[in-house]
Amino acid sequence: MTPGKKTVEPAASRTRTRVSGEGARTAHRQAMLREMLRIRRFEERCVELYSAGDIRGFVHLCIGEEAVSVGVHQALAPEDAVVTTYREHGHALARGVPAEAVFAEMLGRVTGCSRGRGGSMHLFDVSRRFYGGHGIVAGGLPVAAGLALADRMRGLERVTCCLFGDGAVAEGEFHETANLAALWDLPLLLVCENNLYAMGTALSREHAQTDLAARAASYGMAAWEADGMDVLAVEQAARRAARAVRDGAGPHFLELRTYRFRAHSMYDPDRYRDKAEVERWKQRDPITLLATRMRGEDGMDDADLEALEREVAAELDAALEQARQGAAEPVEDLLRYVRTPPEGTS
Amino acid sequence: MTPGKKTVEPAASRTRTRVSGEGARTAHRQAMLREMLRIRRFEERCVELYSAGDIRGFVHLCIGEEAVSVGVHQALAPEDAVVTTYREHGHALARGVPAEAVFAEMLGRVTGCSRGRGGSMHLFDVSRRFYGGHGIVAGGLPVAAGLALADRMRGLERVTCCLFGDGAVAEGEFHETANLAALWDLPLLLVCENNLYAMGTALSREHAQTDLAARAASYGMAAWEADGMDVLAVEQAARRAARAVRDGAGPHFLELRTYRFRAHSMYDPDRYRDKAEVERWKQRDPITLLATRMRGEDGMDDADLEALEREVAAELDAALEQARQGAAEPVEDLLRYVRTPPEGTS
Amino acid sequence: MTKARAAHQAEPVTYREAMREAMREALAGDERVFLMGEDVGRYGGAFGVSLGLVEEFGPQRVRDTPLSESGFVGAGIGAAIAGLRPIVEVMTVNFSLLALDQILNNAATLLHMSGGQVSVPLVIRMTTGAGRQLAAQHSHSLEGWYAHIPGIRVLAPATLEDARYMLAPALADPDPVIIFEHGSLYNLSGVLPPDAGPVDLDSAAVRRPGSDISLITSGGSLGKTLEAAEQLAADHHVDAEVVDLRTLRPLDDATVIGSVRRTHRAVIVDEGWRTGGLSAEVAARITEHAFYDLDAPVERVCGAEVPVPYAAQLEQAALPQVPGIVAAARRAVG
Amino acid sequence: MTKARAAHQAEPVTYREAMREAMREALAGDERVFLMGEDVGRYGGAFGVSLGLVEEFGPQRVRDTPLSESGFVGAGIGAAIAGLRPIVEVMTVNFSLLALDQILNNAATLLHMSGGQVSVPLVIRMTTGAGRQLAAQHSHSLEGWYAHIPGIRVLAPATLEDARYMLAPALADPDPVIIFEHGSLYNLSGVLPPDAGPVDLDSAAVRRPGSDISLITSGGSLGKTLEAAEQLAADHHVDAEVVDLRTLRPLDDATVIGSVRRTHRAVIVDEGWRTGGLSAEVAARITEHAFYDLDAPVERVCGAEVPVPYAAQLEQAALPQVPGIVAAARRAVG
Ligand SMILES: Cc1ncc(C[n+]2csc(CCOP(=O)(O)OP(=O)(O)O)c2C)c(N)n1
Ligand SMILES: Cc1ncc(C[n+]2csc(CCOP(=O)(O)OP(=O)(O)O)c2C)c(N)n1
Ligand SMILES: [Mg+2]
Ligand SMILES: [Mg+2]
Repeated sequence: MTPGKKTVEPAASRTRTRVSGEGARTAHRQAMLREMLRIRRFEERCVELYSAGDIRGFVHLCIGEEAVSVGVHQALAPEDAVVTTYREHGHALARGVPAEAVFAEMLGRVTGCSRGRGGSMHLFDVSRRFYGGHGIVAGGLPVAAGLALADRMRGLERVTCCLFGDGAVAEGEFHETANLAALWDLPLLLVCENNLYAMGTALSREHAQTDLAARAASYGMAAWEADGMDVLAVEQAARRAARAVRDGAGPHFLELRTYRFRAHSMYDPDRYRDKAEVERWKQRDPITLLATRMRGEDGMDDADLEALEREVAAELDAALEQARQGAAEPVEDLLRYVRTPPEGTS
Repeated sequence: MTPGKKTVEPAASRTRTRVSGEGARTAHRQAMLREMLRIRRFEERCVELYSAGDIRGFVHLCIGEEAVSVGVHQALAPEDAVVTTYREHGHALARGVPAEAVFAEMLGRVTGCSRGRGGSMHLFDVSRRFYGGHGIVAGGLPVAAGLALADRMRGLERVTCCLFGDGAVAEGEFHETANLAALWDLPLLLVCENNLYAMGTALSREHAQTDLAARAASYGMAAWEADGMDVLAVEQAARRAARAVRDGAGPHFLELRTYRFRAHSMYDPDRYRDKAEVERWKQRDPITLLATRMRGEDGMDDADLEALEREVAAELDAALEQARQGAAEPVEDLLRYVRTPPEGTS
Repeated sequence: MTKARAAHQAEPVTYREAMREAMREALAGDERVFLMGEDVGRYGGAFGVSLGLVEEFGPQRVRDTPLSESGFVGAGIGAAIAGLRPIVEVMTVNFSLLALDQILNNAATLLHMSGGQVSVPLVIRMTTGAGRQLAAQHSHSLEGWYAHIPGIRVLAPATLEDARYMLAPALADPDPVIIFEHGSLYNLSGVLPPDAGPVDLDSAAVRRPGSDISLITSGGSLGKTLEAAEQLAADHHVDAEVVDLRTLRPLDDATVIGSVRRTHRAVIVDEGWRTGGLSAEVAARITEHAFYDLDAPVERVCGAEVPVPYAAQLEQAALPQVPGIVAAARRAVG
Repeated sequence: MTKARAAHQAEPVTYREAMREAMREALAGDERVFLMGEDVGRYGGAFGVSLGLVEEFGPQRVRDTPLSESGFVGAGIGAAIAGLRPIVEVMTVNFSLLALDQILNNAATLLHMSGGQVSVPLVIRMTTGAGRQLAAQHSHSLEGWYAHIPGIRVLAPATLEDARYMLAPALADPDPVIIFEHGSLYNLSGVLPPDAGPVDLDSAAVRRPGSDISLITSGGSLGKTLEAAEQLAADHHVDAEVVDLRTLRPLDDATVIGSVRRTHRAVIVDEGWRTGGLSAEVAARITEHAFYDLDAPVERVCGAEVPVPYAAQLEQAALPQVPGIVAAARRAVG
């Protein structure tokens, strides 16, 4: 099978490759497998860079949750918008933000996707309608509702996809946004990345009603759950929901049950999770799940996998190398972008 | 039938008069009728005082909603706590805050229940565990949860009753409080006084899901609706809910559908409601409803009603007269109560 | 009514009508503009400012919201990012705390945090101030807090002309602007100057020229300050200059410092609580930039440090009043 | 470990441990005290301050909350009104905006608005400050905003001793107290003086006596300021006095003004944004009370007016640094 240059393009662009026939199915699955691998390996390098002191601040990994990023982004078109959290490396990469720009951002370089001003938690790429990268839990939700409101008022058939965690659902801003979205019929796709913990707080100690899809449904919006470890299930659920949103059926809520294999952030000693629980979930590693399936159904073999790993490694080597070349922004420019400079100046 | 001195005592104290036998039933209904009349006439005087310029600021009347105040307070004992909104004259009176102290508060006198510092929106009487009088919509909800949490932690079998409007349910603080209460099993009675409007905004333009009891139930708490114009229905629903809360069954939510016969506040020209709608609701005046019933079932006649009116008028005349005697607080005391003075000073 | 027509009419208008006219002009002139907030539509605005606009522009563009300050302010931010020009009315500053996270961490921050990619051309309007016996929770003056936030422009129209002509330049600003309307000004009435046009949002205004002392104020305190200036002239032969800051962020140092350099004395009048209020910043800047020109310490006449009480005499005692301004000015010149 | 034992041990403790010890002492000594906040229990606190406390005191008294800042801060207010003594941890000041309505309109206001009936003996702890490359939304210094609120006491422990001994008097205060812990201080380590005891919450502290100039600061900036003072002495023969405000509200004017009266010069060092920050109030008070004693304008060294950027060099440039403090002091004495 061919590596397919396509796989390094924005996930968004791939959504238009219609999945028809076995070859196409295999290529599509391979693209998703490759993207999940790419995210996994990208974040493993982030760990190294962090340990080496090249990346600082808060860094939140999505290792174990790659099926959410990759599956959901299959359903999004380039004209759609994405709003997410500080745990967004995977979403940014799946959306097509170049790995180099994300590495550079975390290294604090001017070539970073936020010019080094945002860091790991605040990745932005407006050219891809990737609107961050929000550090205040649930803070991105009302903003996403506003992006959707603008499309609604202008009659544009676009989807705004807002991703957030299970913890965010407890914040008042979730409630206000869910009500506004349902009340105003906004083209908003709410995706709850339920990894069962908000930092050290387990789902059952965050929420009286732990069926989050049921909670969302109570606002009068369509809401359902999918297996967040199975990228095919995520893709199917996301495509179905996104299509409905695009067709004007109003906001939809997806609860994707997943699990983070690593600690909450680099600072977190992870004392609150039972190691056996973590191990159990690792048995459902989204990459292994898809790979195993493809071995059975798509005739994928070790060689193919190694090839994928090699391509991903090559891309990331080059991206990191490039990122390291990026310049640091001169401190003279500290005050740039606080306000937009008046016309004619800069 | 005897006017019954009892009826001017705190509603709370009346809750212990067991309702048994016809005479008792009649006396109890008469007490509630009298209390509703008392609230109605009290607020009618507020209108006069406002027009005369003796009361200023925002004044929100509950005329039309008296069955909520009187019915709910039947279920509360003196050791219970009450937290409410700026539309609280009725709740304060039903709780037993003397009419004189409420008049005096609105007249800005030092003899007011908040020493004239709060005015109409901020009635307090800690001796009756009446904790205000909150002007920020939904702002009282988390505080009520905290009062209930304290009882829960100390194992006290008391109820904290928090009253709020339909508009408050849209605020994030409602959501956070509902989840905390259900998650922590707090002895909290949430009473939504649903008068179908938040200022000029109709229920269907505030909420995607207008069945507020259903919304509350989605947090995993017991929730039901009752006719907020029928004081007997309100009393029954409130007693049932309060008993359950007191017995440790966790938070309960009551939606009481009612209607305000007057504008939102003295400032409101009430342009947004169809006069016919208002007239329809006036056909269900809670005072007329109970009076009619008592004529049929309790042999009440015009003379009884006139007697009640006379007693109420006499009480309010005396209360207002007394309130007018109250002194204005000297401006030298402006900074008192900003912080508690150190021991030994004042 | 268009600006042209405004220029020709001579009937008096109120501050409320001037602000409404500014919004009507914006809604009529730019389809990207819409108004959103609690009761801005059918109710006509809590203070009647948007009365009639929903009938004229429809419920899509004059949009009633549920009680969800954080939700609809955040939605305004998103709509602005998407290219619309929302005017979000937060009924009063007292309720804006519920939306402060959105204003500080999103509206004011996204442009910089995204390295210049995400602009937020949002206008937020709110009523502010005390004086109507609304008690502690409805009488805040928190302009100083908003003026502390980098990335935001803060306006305080204190005159009919500013109420009428500050909105257009605010909407033309590519970044967030907050407009504070003091509740006591809505019934202010007068005739708009025929030649009036868009206000320069970078400059303070000298409302009364004078040579003996600079009285620096803004918003709801301008009237009291002008009255104090007249009393100082009539009763104490003190010729006071009155400076209306108008734009609370960024502050127009040139006008303020220039005035103090000429008068050598200054009194700042601010309804907000004294400690840590806007008055402190203005006082600090004056002593930083005009230290050697000052003949007396800068005086501040501010709100008393107390939750504003309901009772009339207590509320009046808690707010800046003309006699207090006159006394402070006399201390400074004396 | 009781205070007595603390007094006898000589091993060094960290600021984190000192704060934890203060909480343990409070929890052990008063059954009305409980700790509530996001991840204060099983996680041990986002910065490890409450590590081990849930094991010792149980999940009722060391209570993990959902992400609901307004909800659990409001619940803390209610529990305090009911007679308990809650310590509510808002993980960081950055998230406290979501609870600001509860803090301002309820905690700070209820006592006065109820005519003295409703006391709120609540202690709120939060981490504050920048310097760890956490970027704009996680690097705020908003102590100045809280210090603007009548009815609240605001503390900024900058030393091990204050971390260890400010909590007890804060809990003894019948009214709300907010404690700001600068994130850069948690690993500060040293030996607690054996004679240490409850801190007087009304007084600032002179951390380094000096005669040429007063350097006034607090919290996370104390270390840099002391360092600057040493450089001024070593390299420029300037003997600087360093005043740690410690209590940001109410400000201890006597100590601050007294120092400036002696030195005739002042520099204020504050990590917060300059415009409208706490630095402005301190500067304004100095010129109000010591105008005729000042030999130079009061200098302010503050955070740059920008959302704090992630990149190391930009973040460092955005915060007060030793060279900037030294330069300001030399301008003042020069
Ligand atoms: C309003 C707010 N409160 C607290 C925090 C600190 N915090 C950062 S992430 C987090 C947990 C969020 O959990 P969840 O929403 O489930 O997302 P996850 O990290 O699991 O992906 C917390 C408490 C924050 N960033 N914002
Ligand atoms: C947070 C907040 N937003 C807005 C207001 C202004 N306001 C006061 S009452 C009200 C309507 C509340 O409606 P509802 O909760 O149904 O109570 P009702 O007045 O109908 O009894 C509004 C918008 C406020 N006081 N607080
Ligand atoms: Mg989670
Ligand atoms: Mg209502």
